[in-house]
Amino acid sequence: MSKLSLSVGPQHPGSGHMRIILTLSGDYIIEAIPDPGYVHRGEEKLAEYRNYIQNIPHLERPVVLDATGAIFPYVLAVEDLMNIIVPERAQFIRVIMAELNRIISHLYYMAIYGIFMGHSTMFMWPVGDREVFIDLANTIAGQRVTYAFLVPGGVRNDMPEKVKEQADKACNYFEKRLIEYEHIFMNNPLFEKRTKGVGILPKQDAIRLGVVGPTLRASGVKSDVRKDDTYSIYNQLDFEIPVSNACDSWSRAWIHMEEMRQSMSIIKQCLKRIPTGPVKLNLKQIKVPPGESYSRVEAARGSLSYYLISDGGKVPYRVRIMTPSFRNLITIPYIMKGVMLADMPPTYWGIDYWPVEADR
Amino acid sequence: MVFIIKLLSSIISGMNQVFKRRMTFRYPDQRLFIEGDGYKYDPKTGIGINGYRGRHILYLEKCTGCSLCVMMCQGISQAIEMKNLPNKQITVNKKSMFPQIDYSKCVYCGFCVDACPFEALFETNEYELVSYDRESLLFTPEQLAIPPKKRPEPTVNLKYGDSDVYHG
Amino acid sequence: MVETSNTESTLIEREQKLAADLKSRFGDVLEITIKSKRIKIKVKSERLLDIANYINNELGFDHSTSVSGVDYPNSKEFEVVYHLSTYGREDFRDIVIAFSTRISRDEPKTLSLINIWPSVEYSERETFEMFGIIFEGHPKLEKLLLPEDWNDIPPLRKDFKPPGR
Amino acid sequence: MSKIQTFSSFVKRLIIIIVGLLITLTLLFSLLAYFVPSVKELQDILLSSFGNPSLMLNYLDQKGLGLNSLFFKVVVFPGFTWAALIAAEIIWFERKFLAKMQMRVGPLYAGKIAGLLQPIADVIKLVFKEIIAPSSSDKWFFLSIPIIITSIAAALLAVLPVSEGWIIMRSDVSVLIIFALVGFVPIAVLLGGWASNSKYPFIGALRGLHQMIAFEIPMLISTLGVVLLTGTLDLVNIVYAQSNIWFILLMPIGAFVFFTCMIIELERIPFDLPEAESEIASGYLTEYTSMAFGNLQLGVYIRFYAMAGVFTTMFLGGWYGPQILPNGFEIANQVIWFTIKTLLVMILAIVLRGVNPRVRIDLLLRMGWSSLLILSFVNLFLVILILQTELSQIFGV
Repeated sequence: MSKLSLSVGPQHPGSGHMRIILTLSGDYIIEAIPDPGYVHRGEEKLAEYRNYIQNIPHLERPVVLDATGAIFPYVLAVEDLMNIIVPERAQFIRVIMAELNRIISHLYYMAIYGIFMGHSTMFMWPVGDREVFIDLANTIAGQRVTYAFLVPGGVRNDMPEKVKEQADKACNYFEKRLIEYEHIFMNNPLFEKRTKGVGILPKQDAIRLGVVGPTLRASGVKSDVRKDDTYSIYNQLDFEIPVSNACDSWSRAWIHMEEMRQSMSIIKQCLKRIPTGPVKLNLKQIKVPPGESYSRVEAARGSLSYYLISDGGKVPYRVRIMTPSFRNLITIPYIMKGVMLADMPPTYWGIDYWPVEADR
Repeated sequence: MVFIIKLLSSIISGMNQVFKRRMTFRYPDQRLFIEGDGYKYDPKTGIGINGYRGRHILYLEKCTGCSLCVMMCQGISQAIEMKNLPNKQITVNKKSMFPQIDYSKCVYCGFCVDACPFEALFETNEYELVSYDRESLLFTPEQLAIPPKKRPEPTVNLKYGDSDVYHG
Repeated sequence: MVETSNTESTLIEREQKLAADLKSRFGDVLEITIKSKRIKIKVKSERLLDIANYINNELGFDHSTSVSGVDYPNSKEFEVVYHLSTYGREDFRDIVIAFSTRISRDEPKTLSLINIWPSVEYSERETFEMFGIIFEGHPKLEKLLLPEDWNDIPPLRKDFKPPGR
Repeated sequence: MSKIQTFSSFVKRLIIIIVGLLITLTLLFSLLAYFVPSVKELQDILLSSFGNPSLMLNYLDQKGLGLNSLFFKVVVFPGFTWAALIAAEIIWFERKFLAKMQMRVGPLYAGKIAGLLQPIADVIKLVFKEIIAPSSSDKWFFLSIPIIITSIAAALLAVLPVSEGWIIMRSDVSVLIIFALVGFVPIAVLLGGWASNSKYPFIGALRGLHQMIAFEIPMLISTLGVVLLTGTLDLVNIVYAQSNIWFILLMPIGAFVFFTCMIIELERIPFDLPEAESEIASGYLTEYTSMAFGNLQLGVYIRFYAMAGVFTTMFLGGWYGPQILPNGFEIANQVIWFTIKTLLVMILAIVLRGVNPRVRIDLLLRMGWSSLLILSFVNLFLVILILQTELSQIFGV
């Protein structure tokens, strides 16, 4: 069978801003080599020229869909170095914002998953419902997407009272919507036929390759940084980690749906148990003593970690950002083998890969 | 047979949506209502006051020209510079230097508001800053001092029906 | 010597046990600092491979989260830090080992640990192009993120000044 | 030419051109009328028919272009204009209906009520765009494809019995004519893909070929069921045979197979592999621009109307339906019923588009060659069963 080399370029409706070099025999992909780097901005180098506050809007940029998830580990690392304890109410608000961001990012995931399958309704519904949660985040943090809301020492402003009942209305509405999603997307016979058994990542490979996030949990490994390496107040909240042993594209989408339900129950718990009190320590100056710290957080796409080295100066000495998309990038050659060309976009998007976040 | 049942259930759920209200609203005719009057910062307690982070508002009488906001924005997007307004004689501001903000660069992070110790710079909930060229996005201090005009009717915001969401 | 940070001394018996176990086996070549849920191991580069094998097989740290290069121009050294974590061992899931070696800045060469932890493939390539550290044994050590025609010095080194600074 | 600054100067320029054109035309017309007698006669009738239009009508009858002349049937009523109008409004309805299903508004500003004139706005926009044929493509073939595909779609209308009287060409092999025309489309698609000489359209054309060839056989066998039952190949007789029972009640499986094959034939969303945007950048349509693309789209939607019409004539009893208009208007009643049923079939296809993702090529072919084929044979046996036993007398077939 003659081999056809096809480069699914940075400008292709089926892939993000990165290129995958496919060698096809007929319609089947034999080999896929990812070629990232088209949106590399040198975040780590630029972070060495900004002080600890100026870095916050800067480091949120790559993970644009999940801004709280991006900045949470940075803030934890700085607080770990400064040895300060953040007030209780700020911890709760941070968790609420992180879970809201998870739902927003998962909805975007479902939308693009749908349009890559040619299912225009599956694009429109999640994007429409995403507005509900973006509006909620807007009332809390004052911004719609990149909040710059978490700072070392707490959160920037308090949560207005009306968020409680607005969140309840949003969650009740969205629970009903998830059932509709299941009917029209997940249990749609054609959707199942196209995604079940496609893009298999067996469990040993998932562990060996250090995969993170829903892709890992879809391959049967029950690991979530919120439960394993608990940070902030996640140990006081009870929620389950959805796991599926099917290791295929369908289960990755299913995990995202389940996680949205868990996030909503977390938000409800936090809103019930949030204490009163200050939301930020009054740090006149951010003085970070020399040292290094490694902190990681379960962002929407997986475990996002920061390795922060400070030499006591105003600017960090070295910031190493390890994003979930970069760690999932290694699965592309494995899951693309034997997949048909038509299934390349859903399989590629199944591992929730965001090129901007991977290139930093 | 299961194929047909599942197909029917997804058709029904699709058809249900047809009888619900639309989520989108017609922007130029209807505008999104954002309550409150923007993000403020209280330097004494060091905590911000909740609000939408839109176009800034500058209280010229409180501004001392200390350019702390310029230094903060230097590392973020270099959107603020100081501008001399000779005709403005303010007691606290001898050199009468006031910040001007270039909205083609500003990322609305609001850290300049946190950096201002004199509560001279806050943010309003004005988000309609569309222009045909970059130069007109450079807001001089006088422009920043003018509070934004009230958003024209009809304003809509997100409302929850029993099983649908609409902008009413 | 085993240096423990004083604040949470009670919480870190597991880390101390691990450190003691490592100390007993490879006493001379490594230095360990411990924090709650974080262990930093500085290793001399000759015994790099068998310590890595030991950590991977016996201690069960089966994948690496990231490989970072750090540039110390005043002491003329690069530091290559491997962060290791585990999915297999339930009890050690929250511990992250920072496994680092120091190599000289003039001819930066170190052994690639890709056969022990395959998940380091792209991180090592990125550290190679950002610092110029050559990982011997890496099957495909080429540029990953930088454009092909990048002929300047590796950008993440301290002596590379981004334009406008 | 001075650069057109704003929209108003564009409109000013447009008006100048139109007025200039009108003046020259009237001058030319009156000049011609002075010399050529027949044009003079037309001019007199034109002027006098402002009073009563009937003058103009019987002048046209004289000329053989009247209401029930072949010209009128082909061009206006059951022919091209009627189908183009329905196709245009179906495009509008599809966009509006899918928008409502997807929580959004859809076309709104073209035309006063809810964007009704959106298709016309699209056509005007497309007319002003420039037709670009890729340099490496075979120009003549490339530009002839849209015309071929639209003419096939329009040819399908010839045998479609809109009502008892209103049929352009009543032949006793009209079913064969339909399938001959439908069989020609994949070749045009392949030509289109091949002529544009670039990788993605070629893959799209190949897929189109696979898809259409694979699904003509189940479609033929399910129509064979209808033909066996009625014993004729003439669509009008098929409709007459359904006077007391519609065939969809007799052979639901045949109807289901025909409907599925129809959607696959028309490359509608669950099966629109030849122009799958997210994989191969809209397949063989990629290289077409402006009016070539417009023509292609018009052809696709006219074919959609024609195939839905064929489905209604064969399974939903053509123009039969209860008498809703006063008994003076039988023909109008029949036309209304035929159009309502066709529109219902099209709406069902549009709903399927809103609800399903795209199918992969191997699933499609496996479904086609195995399940649909078997179902069509089962349907055939059922029909033979009905024919042999005395069931056929009961249904009066």
